Amino acid sequence: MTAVGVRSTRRVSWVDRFLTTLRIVLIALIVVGLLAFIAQQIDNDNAFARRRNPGATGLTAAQVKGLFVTGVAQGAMYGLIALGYSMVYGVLGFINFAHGEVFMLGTMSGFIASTKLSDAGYWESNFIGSFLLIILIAILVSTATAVVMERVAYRPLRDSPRLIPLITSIGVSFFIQNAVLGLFGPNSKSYPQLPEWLAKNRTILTFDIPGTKIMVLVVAAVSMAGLWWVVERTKTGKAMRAVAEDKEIAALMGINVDRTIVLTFAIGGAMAGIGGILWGLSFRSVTHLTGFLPGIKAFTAAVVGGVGNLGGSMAGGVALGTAESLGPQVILEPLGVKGVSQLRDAVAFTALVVVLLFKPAGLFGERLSEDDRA
Amino acid sequence: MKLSRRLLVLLSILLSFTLIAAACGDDDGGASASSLDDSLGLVTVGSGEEIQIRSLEAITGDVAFLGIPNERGTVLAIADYGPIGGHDVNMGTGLDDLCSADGGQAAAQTIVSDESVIGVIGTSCSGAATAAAPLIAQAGMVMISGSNTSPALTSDLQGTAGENWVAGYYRTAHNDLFQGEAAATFAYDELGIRNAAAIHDGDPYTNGLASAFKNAFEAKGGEVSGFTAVNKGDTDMVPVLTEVASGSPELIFFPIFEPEGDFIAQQVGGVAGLEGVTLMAADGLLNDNYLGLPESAGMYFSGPDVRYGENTNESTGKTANDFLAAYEAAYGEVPSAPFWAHSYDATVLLLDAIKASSAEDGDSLVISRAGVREYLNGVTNFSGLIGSLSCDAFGDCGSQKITVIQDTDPTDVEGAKNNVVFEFAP
Amino acid sequence: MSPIMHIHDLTVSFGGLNALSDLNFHVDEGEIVSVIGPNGAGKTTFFNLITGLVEPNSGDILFEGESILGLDPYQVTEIGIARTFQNVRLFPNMTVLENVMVAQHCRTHQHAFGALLQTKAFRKEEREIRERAEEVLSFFGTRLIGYRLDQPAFVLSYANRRRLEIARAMATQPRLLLLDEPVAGMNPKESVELTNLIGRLRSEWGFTIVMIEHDMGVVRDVSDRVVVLDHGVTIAQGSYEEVSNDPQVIEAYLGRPAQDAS
Amino acid sequence: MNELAPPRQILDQDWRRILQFGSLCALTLVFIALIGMPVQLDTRILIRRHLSLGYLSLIWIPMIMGYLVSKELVLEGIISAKKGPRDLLAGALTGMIGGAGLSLLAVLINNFDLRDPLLNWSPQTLEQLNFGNGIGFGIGIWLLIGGALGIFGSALHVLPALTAKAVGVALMTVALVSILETAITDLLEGFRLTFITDSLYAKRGGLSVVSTIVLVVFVALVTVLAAGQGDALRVKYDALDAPRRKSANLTMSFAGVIALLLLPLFLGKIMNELLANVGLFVLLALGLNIVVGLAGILDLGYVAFFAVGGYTTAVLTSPNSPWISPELHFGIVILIVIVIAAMIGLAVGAPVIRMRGDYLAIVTLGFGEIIRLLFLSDWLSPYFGGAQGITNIPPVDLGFAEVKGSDPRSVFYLVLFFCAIAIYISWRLQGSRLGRAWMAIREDEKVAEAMGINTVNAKLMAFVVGAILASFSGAVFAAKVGSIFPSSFLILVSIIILVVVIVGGMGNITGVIVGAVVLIGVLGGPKQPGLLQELGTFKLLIYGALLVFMMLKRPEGLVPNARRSHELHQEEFLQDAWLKGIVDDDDEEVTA
Repeated sequence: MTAVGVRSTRRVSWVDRFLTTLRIVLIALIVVGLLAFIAQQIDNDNAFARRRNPGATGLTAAQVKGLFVTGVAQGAMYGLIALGYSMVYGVLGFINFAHGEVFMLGTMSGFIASTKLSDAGYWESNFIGSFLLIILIAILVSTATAVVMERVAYRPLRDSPRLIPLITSIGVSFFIQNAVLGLFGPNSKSYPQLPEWLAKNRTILTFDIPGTKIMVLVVAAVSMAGLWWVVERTKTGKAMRAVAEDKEIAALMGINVDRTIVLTFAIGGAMAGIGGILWGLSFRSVTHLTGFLPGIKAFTAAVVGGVGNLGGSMAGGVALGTAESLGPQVILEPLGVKGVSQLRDAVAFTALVVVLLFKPAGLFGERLSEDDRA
Repeated sequence: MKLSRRLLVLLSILLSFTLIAAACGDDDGGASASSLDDSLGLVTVGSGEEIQIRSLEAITGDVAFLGIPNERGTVLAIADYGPIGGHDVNMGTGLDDLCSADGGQAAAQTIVSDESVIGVIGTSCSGAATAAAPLIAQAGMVMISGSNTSPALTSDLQGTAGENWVAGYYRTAHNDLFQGEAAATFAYDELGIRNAAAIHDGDPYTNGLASAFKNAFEAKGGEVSGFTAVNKGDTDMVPVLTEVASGSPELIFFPIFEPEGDFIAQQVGGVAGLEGVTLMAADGLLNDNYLGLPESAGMYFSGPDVRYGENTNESTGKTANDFLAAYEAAYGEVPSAPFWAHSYDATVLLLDAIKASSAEDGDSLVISRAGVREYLNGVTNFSGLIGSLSCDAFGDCGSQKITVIQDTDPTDVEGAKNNVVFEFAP
Repeated sequence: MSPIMHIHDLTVSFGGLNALSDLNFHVDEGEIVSVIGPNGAGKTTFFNLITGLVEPNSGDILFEGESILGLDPYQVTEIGIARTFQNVRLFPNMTVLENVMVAQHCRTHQHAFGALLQTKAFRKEEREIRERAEEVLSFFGTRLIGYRLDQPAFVLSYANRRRLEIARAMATQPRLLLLDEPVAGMNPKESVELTNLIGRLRSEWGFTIVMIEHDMGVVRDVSDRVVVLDHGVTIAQGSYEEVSNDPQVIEAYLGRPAQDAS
Repeated sequence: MNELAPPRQILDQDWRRILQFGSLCALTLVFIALIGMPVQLDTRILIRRHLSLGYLSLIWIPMIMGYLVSKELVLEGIISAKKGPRDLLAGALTGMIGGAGLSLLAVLINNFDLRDPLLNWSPQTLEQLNFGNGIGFGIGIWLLIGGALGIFGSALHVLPALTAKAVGVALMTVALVSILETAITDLLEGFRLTFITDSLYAKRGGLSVVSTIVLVVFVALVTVLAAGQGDALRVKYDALDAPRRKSANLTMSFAGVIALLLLPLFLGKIMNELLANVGLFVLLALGLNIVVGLAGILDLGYVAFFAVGGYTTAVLTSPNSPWISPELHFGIVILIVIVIAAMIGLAVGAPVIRMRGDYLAIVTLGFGEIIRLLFLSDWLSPYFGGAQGITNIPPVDLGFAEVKGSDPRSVFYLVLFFCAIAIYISWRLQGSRLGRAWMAIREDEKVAEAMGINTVNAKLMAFVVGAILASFSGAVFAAKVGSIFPSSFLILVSIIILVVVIVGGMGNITGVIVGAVVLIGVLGGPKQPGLLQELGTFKLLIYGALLVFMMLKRPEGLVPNARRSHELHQEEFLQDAWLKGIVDDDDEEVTA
């Protein structure tokens, strides 16, 4: 149960004091970093900014915009993966650690399909058709993987203590990763070239955006809308929400809980598949490790946005993507940190800690049943 | 009976010749068993036994693309070299250095626990060598690496030993400082660049090379406006490129590997402030896949002179082209990194050293560990696949010749490899 | 007798619904008070408020004259309030003995170092914890001792789990004991027995007891005073007889007469 | 056991089941072939000229499937049929379907080229499948092998129990003796018993055919002759009263300790190195066991403390440390390491400790990465050396001896010392007030708090104790390797330690040790080769599969903690207990 009223006289322990200090320190760092950044933007030789970072050079507006756009696009892909985490967490109450591998298999199958299409010359002659085809294939592969995973590894564990399926999913993740390594080898595999009309930069609202990123944003938005429609407007969606709220009652209401859970995995898988293709086309490269870090980041995004909250997960993805893209250079560099790009993942995870320190239920609030919150 | 007397004379003459020849042969092979230097111990290879050497390369994981061709280079070199004093050379199962200090140490323990091992070819990674070399050296063995480049393992090229240098460690790969200087010289003198940036990926190798470049470039009077790193596994390079873009460099030197190197080349066009920047990478990206990448057009690559072509190893008589043919026949693919040639030469140097410092004793062969080191210390102008090799006092035996190539046409990978725009060999 | 606990104007709401509104309540030292009321009347919320699991919107809870609002649940236990749960919540995989031993956590002090060095003080305290646990358990006759001591709690029968829960609460050495439906699910014979035990908890152990109970027989037999809650409001209090004849109470339990409903 | 009905008719088969198991068998075989196990593991010879690890990776599947397909649940009160030819047929068919999978694969590889995406769609794989004898042979032989192995698997049900046991034990022994070749050779050399090694193993590795046969016969005979002895011993042990049992336990552990102390003296460098690595992981696993097994906190960033221990030691002892290099003695350093690890444990623990389990997992994972990235970063490289790490960490000078990497025996003793401390700490804390609090928190955190436990403090304490044990491991690791690089502290390490704890048995000291010995010793650690170092990257695949398998089939681990296994199998346990009459369903007074 959550506290409703004002905490009146809660006695503070040293842990509370430490956390308060931590909150203040983190906020202070962010504020000082931002101020220094603004100062150095206004005047490159600003005394305040110089003191923080003697080597400050500042960024041009175009560069800041570029960082923002790339962060949003990266974040949209995190968001697509995060949806799967969020949905499964909402329904079963555990982190499906292997969801990142579902995404990776989407990227990998897209790679195989696209190189075959490219070999056949179809990729160049009919890109739109090829694009739809590889998305379809990726969705199929990812969905199938997610469903099989649920059936084999998670269903038998549905009533176990909650850390058990989480640990299992770590095992599944390792297994899939290394099976792909064995099957396809360690080398990074390159997607074929994108057509020039798609890849070239376009200017929208003074933002100079690479075509691939526009594609990412558009496809992510469309998928998100589709998902929203399924969850909010269809019977399946209602069933999913009911199962998320209370499995037993949902079963009493005549909802087929098993089927609904499988569907949840399937839809999450499909989203990861779409994300996988977008990833593949944006970066034109895939290895067996492609899913690992994005998977963890996507779960981070889901937590940042509020687990179980689909809009929140997407927003959390975008927030995280932007934070890790802008954060190093807008906050860390003005503070005088060297080689900030190396600390990008550290910034992402710190962002997670910051969010949870201030809003334990994520930026937009969790939507979980009472049980899952325990 | 006349005839038989003649025969007898002939036979005795022949016999005396043989004896003389045998005596000379002994001298050729080094010394008689009793005159070998046994300060580090002697190894006796018994009748019918094999001479033991080992290969220690990163054959699994991220760096397998480097380690596997290295190991195969050693395998093929042993096959080409043939037996020494009637004893076959055995490499055992190729060991894995896991590209890490702990992996290198564990493998080194395995190696040194077999006292019949004379020397080790490897490691692939400098980090592994840091932990492995002391063990190997302490056991009196030698270690010759085809791809370690860290200055800490040998010297700063000014006569000061590196902090991890141990006697008994050699390498045929070039020293990072050397390549750093070559790249800096090319950028500063040939391209006229005054403001450069360097990006590494947190690997000791790329970090070391990028630092070497930075120091050399600054020593020449240039400015390194950005020195930063990506993480392995990163895909979105816009932030890191923006970071270096804020210093408006004319050239970016990124001696990293695939796939991060691909991402930098692909995404550099979309970053404001980097229009028209020159890209330069190093041997980590000097492979067919990367050279074939459309975005690598116009890029420069520093690295060992990979125009091995008709270079001939003087001891086996094989050329690099022979090697490549044999490699493809045996493994069905082309090598994924250029250091196989360094490994091949390293192996041959080791086998030459064994041959020179051993003596036959009946059916067995006695090898002097100290002699092996002594031989290696004295290697000068040895002609190998990678060019001419000479060992300095700290084990740097590489050809110390760095070339810079330009990839003008990604559809012609071989042409790119031969399009040398700069040679650096003091 | 002075009140050991005093509650003023306690209000708490969940999502706009008042679970309790302006509740006033007191318990005197050594009293046994029963809280009754239909399902959803806010009884368990009331316990949750006292034990710090839920924060009130307004009002105050004084225990021995001091406010205990804002204390963490463990601090509430520390100052001497212990509870049982309506849906028995034991530590199922710990043994019977351990369940009771662990409840003495806040009454004992030995830290890790004592355990590591096996100091005299540590061993003495361990012995005391064990003895005390056995003492508490033997309060329930032979049911929870002997071979049962080392059985995991989940093999116990339902009635024994209830007993163990009470034992666990007793082991925290409280002054005030909150029992949430202690006889629920027991057969008549067992409830009679437990009713006697509740009496003895006061007479022998000196606990003040607040009890939520549905079984009117038990309520009648042990309570000094009965408080009736309905929809978060106290609708009656007094002796069992007074309360059981109160028309408002009857209405709350039996529903309003039909004509009012329209 | 109830009466068995006579065997069923030979054709009275559950065809669906056969098809299911058969196709599962085929799929697994094809999968294994395609990830390249047979080819890559072919270099490791198990039985000279006849069996390599590569082929072993294939042939165990039909055997297991044959065993499983004819295994039926024996239920109380339901009459089961006696096993007979029918079951052999089922096994044979299952195996043959599996073999057919490989045959099909061979034909496909022969006729189509899918090498582009599939790395192992290669002539080498085909050659391996054909035994170098052309495609026709390959097709036929796998049907045969599959069928034969399937029959063999199902025959284990048909044979009399003792025979089946003897065969099973003999096979396991052969597998073990061949897989543990390095260890056994090394050990026997230490005891100057090289003549056994010489007769057992062929010259270039692997058992010889003769020795295999002798071994099988010998072991089978011993099993048959010794049958029942083990059980008798067990019964005898169970019959002991508490104090005698305690003294028996004490004697056994004492003997174990003495053996452990003497063993390294007889071992060579390879085995001592292996033991030292295993020891480092035992230490790590014991620490994580307190955090995960006792307090139930899933910490996925555990490697951070390993790194902290290592880096603290490196900075304080190495003359090459870029920042301060006081070159302190290891003994002093260890004290500082404890303080720093505890402080970092608290600092990392405090923000995460109130989060619920899975959030905590992801946040600790994040912390683990943050700490590694900080050690790696150029930013902090003036302090920690960045990518170049810190080298030249000196050996530990104990006055009478030096502990250094080149002498793994000394490292092993040092690790053993720390392991002993860790075991003592785990053991004592488990039975203390703090340990009970941890268990209560693991069981039900809210109730634990309501019972007067300051859960935040107790959980932080678990975090800190775990951190300190990991930092010990880190300190020894640094001194052992002599240099330290950020690449030794990947997320992978955390996860492998977790697998070790889980496979061994959460919450159980013996289990954790067994887990580390089996996994790290045989398969190898993240950067440490095990006895099967040929496995290479398949190691991680096996780790993953093992983790899933254990969670599904045996969540309590190899050496279960009685309690934990009850928790995980509560229902089954209660059913059993009910049958045995030990469950408490009396509502009556037990005694008057």
